[in-house]
Amino acid sequence: MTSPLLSVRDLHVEIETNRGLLKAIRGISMDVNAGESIGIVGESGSGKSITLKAILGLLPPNARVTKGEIFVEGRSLNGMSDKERRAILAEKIGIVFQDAIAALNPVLTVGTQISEIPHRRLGWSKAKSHERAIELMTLVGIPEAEKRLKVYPHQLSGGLRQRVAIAIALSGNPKIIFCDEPTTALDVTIQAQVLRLLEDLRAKENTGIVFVTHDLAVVNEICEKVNVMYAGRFVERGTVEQTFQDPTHPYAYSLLKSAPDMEHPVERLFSIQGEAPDLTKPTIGCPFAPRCFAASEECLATEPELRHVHESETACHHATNFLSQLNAGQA
Amino acid sequence: MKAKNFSFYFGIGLLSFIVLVAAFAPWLTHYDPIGQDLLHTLASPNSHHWLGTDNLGRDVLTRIIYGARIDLSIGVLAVLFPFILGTTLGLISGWRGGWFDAILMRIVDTTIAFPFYVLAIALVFVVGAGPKSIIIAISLVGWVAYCRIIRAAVLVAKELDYVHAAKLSGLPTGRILRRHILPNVISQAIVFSMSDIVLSILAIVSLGYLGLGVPIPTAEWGSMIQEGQAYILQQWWIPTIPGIMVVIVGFSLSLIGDGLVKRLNK
Amino acid sequence: MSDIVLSAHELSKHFVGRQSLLAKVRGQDPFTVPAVDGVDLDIKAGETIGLVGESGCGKSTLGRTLVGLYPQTSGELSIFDRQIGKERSLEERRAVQMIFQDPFASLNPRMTVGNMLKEILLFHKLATKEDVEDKSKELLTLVGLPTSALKSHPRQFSGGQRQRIGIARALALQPKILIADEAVSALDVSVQASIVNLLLDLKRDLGLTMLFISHNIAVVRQISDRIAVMYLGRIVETGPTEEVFANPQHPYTKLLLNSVPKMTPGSKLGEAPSGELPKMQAKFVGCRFRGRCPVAVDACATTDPKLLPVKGSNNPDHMTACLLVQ
Amino acid sequence: MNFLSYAGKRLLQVIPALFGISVAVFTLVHLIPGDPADVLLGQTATPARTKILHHTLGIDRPILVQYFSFLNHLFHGSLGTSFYDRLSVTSLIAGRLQASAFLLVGGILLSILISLPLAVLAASKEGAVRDQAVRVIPIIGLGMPQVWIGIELILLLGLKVKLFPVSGFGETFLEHVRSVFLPSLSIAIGLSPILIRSLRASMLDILDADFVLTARSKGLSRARVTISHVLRNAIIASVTVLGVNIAYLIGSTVIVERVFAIPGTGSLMIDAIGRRDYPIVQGVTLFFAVAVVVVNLITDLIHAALDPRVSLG
Repeated sequence: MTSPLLSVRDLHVEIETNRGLLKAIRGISMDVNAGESIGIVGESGSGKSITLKAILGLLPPNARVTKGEIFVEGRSLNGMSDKERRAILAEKIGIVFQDAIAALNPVLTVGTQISEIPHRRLGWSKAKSHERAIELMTLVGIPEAEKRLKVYPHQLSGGLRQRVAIAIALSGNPKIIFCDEPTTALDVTIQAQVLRLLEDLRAKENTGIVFVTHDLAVVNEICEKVNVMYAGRFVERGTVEQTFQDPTHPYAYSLLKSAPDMEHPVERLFSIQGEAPDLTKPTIGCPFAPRCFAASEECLATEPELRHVHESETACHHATNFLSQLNAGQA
Repeated sequence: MKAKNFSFYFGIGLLSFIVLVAAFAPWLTHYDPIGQDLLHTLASPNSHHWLGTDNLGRDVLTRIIYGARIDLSIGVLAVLFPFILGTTLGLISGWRGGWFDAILMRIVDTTIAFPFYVLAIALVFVVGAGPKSIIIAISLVGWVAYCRIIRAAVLVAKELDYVHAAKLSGLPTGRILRRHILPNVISQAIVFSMSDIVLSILAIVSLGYLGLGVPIPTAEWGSMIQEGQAYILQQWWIPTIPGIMVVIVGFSLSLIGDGLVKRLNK
Repeated sequence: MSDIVLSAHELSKHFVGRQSLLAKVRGQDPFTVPAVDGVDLDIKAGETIGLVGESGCGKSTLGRTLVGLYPQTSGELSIFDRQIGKERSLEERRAVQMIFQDPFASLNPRMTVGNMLKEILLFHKLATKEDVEDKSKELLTLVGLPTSALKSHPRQFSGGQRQRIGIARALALQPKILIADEAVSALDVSVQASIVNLLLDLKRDLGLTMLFISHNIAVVRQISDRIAVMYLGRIVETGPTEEVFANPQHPYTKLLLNSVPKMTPGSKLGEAPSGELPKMQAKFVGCRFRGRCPVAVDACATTDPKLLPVKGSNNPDHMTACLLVQ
Repeated sequence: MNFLSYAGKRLLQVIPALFGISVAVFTLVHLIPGDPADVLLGQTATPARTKILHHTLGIDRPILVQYFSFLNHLFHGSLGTSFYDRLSVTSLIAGRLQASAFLLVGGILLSILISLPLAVLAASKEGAVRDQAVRVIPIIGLGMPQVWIGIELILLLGLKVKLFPVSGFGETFLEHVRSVFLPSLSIAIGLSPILIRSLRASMLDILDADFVLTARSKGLSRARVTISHVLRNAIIASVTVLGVNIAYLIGSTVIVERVFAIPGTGSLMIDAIGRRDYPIVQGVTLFFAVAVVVVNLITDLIHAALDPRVSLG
């Protein structure tokens, strides 16, 4: 089994805030292979988008990776110089942010920004880079690409800007694209177009996708695997079919039941009481315990580690198939 | 955060110390600020005169203390009127818009076009020197800054949903302005007023230097710098110390201003 | 008294672009944006209508015109068949209240929750000095907040709690109809669910009439009895929720509904819709959806379809603005 | 072509401001208590002579007529004649322009040289020691009177160390530059606290922006990210900040010209004030205001040229 394209081992990230030291990520491990589509789902404050930035070394000045190791095709990045590390990561991984108008340089034309990697990093000539830019713009479905090279980001619609951002992410022909809530700011019909684009890229170019979002329906339609994140950790990991059909972690289960489903409206939505824990304070036991319907003494004492339950991995002392139990009238 | 509070209270402490010293001047120094002693002119600091004497034998320390009275009082007074006028006009023009706002903005644009000192000098020249006319001159120019800050803040605030909610609950405009808009915009004017006091003192000092300030021989930091300039080589401290006093006052007011930003926008 | 709480007939709200002095002098008519362009809507007592549409379709402008934040450009608005003009009496103001989207901008940061409620209760004489405290506590309990919240400032509450305070404020005036403008869009899934449940409880307990505006179609289906789909300033389809979701008639409604990602396991992306979100133009000729409509015919280019009952549908309420289906 | 139309449009918008300035300056001088004739004639004033002088000075005509003749003169480039040496105010100002221009340019250059690097240094790592250190400068610097800075510079760099001349303007270009250095430095020290504070804020916005993250994610070197992404946005921000503070900068030249005895337009005005020579005061005040409006217009146009978001339509 060749080593995975990207693997992250026990990643820890801390952020200095005026409320104290925030333990944003408390041990994340995951593997990503080319062509795979993995979803990272969680609510605000779960640390999902910090994870992407931490892996790529794009953390803000007040945040630091305090523990953990990243391997690219089996080679560890620890101990490498910052320059070397950036080069390797940039070759393999592209990134798309939520708000394209902020993620594109307002004073540079779209063409310049798309051809920047080919021209600046791969050393192609200006003409060849522009050639590549047009190719990429057509690939991501921007009509009349030729004419739009000289356009500035603020002159494009939300949907087109996001396509430009994807073109940029693709310009270094990476194996994987990190997407940090790329369609959250878009309208439903435009979101569908961008999701379809990402799906086609995976099919045609075998470009893997790591998709961070709070929208469970989007993960359901575009991802094969899903990691449900809570308070800086993965609490449940597995295939989308398995996790959506039969979640084994109380939080994953509650989340799935509180999200309204367009096709099956229910009498009453399940709502989780209380709020996410304040990660500037140390967590004792399972962070979800105070809000969990299945919590017990043990949960308050020790924080459960991820372990195999049926086909997925879950971090819960009482992990079981809540849904099937419910249907069987036991839970 | 400890550090943030410390600097705020340090600023308040420093300023109140200076204000107290100025207020209790007669008890602190028995010298007369304008009493000349031609026998001991330009004396260097000694046990009698801790900061020496100037070219007319007057005690420098005493003049610094009495100077604080003039500069601080004018500085604060010169900020009061613009604060009130500017805030009111800014509030109305930000809320009402229309012709009132258009006219006011033309006036503001014209006033801003004049460099502050040039307009202040011209106004003092027109109204005549002395503390009263300085306050008038600075006020005639100073209100513009407050008007722009408050107007900009009101334009933002009136689009916020809690103002919409107030409108929807049928509250009269006066009450909405008083209880919903003003409390949320006034903080920016208060913070600015801290640095505005410093700017006013700087204006007084500059006007004093140009001979348009507080008439001689009253003890005032600006005229002390101007008179002291001639003796800069030997008695360098005579023009330097009044300047340092202004810097200290400026320093304390900036600390208070920064501290207020944290408190008011919490 | 008819059971129609709020009704709009041919309602329009056009925004007039700022015009330079020069253009005014030359007599050019300013660039107008017909955000809401002739809308008919009747909301019956106790009913919740979901208003859906993409950004720029005018749903929020319609909501703000109904509530009275924007004066209408043309058309009639009436509450219980009494027409209301541009200036509304206190009585009329109280009748229509709004809940807002951004929990952090909808509460006055400088006022405690208690003072906020007391101010409007006393102003509208819905409470006296003596019982205003109790009335305020009642409102908080009604929306599921501890009565201790009276003394705190908005910054001490989470997003979900602030929305509850916003709902309490709206209910304080005992409105006939509540307009929720993207009231849960800024909240996390779990908190969103609790607010949706609260609104459903209020509907059941108080017989609350509500217009629920949102771009989130799954939430709208969860909460509404009837749906109205808006596109470029017009309602293109309306009808009972189950009916419209079961068999959408207007091409845009179909496009919208199958663009929404589904939760059911195994469901994969449908065919991607084509075309960009169109920009609002001053005037439209023919049907406004023609540009993106997969089934447009020549007639669509000339006639501007009205909202009419769907041909052959058993439910007279199910109406759509498309030639092919009327 | 459309940049020119944008410039044209902006020029048109400046006219109301200039008109407002002319009204303000005109009313300013006419508010002066007392009668200029008394000042001019002094003891020799007699009703008859005063009447004649009023007529020659034209101040016996109704106020509106005086204003339009003032405007009329203005269009013909004349700002009236000085009471004392009967020279046209315009020529007097023109004679002093060179010194003021040197001072202004020197002040701007040194302000940027001091403020920009410090602002970038502070913004590079928010909250770090170097950020705290740089932020102390405005807290202390805001309180420094322009006059005092000038005098201390004379003491430290002029007399004690004799590096630079402490007064006058010199003859040759080189002498001009040397003699203008200390005054420009004192303007720069006076202005830098304000510039540092706003430049630092703009730098922080740029460095925190997502597009810098996108650039870094492209695997570009730090230098490349700075040059092709941060720099241009930073320049646009600096031009805006400078534009806003231009009026303050031009104002401070008046004081500095006095402290360093530089024959500029500012000291022309101060001397005129001493002699209560109204036309000069009026003329110089008008000149300064117009200068501010023009410089603001220039910074606006530079900003429009650099920033594609400014619609040139």
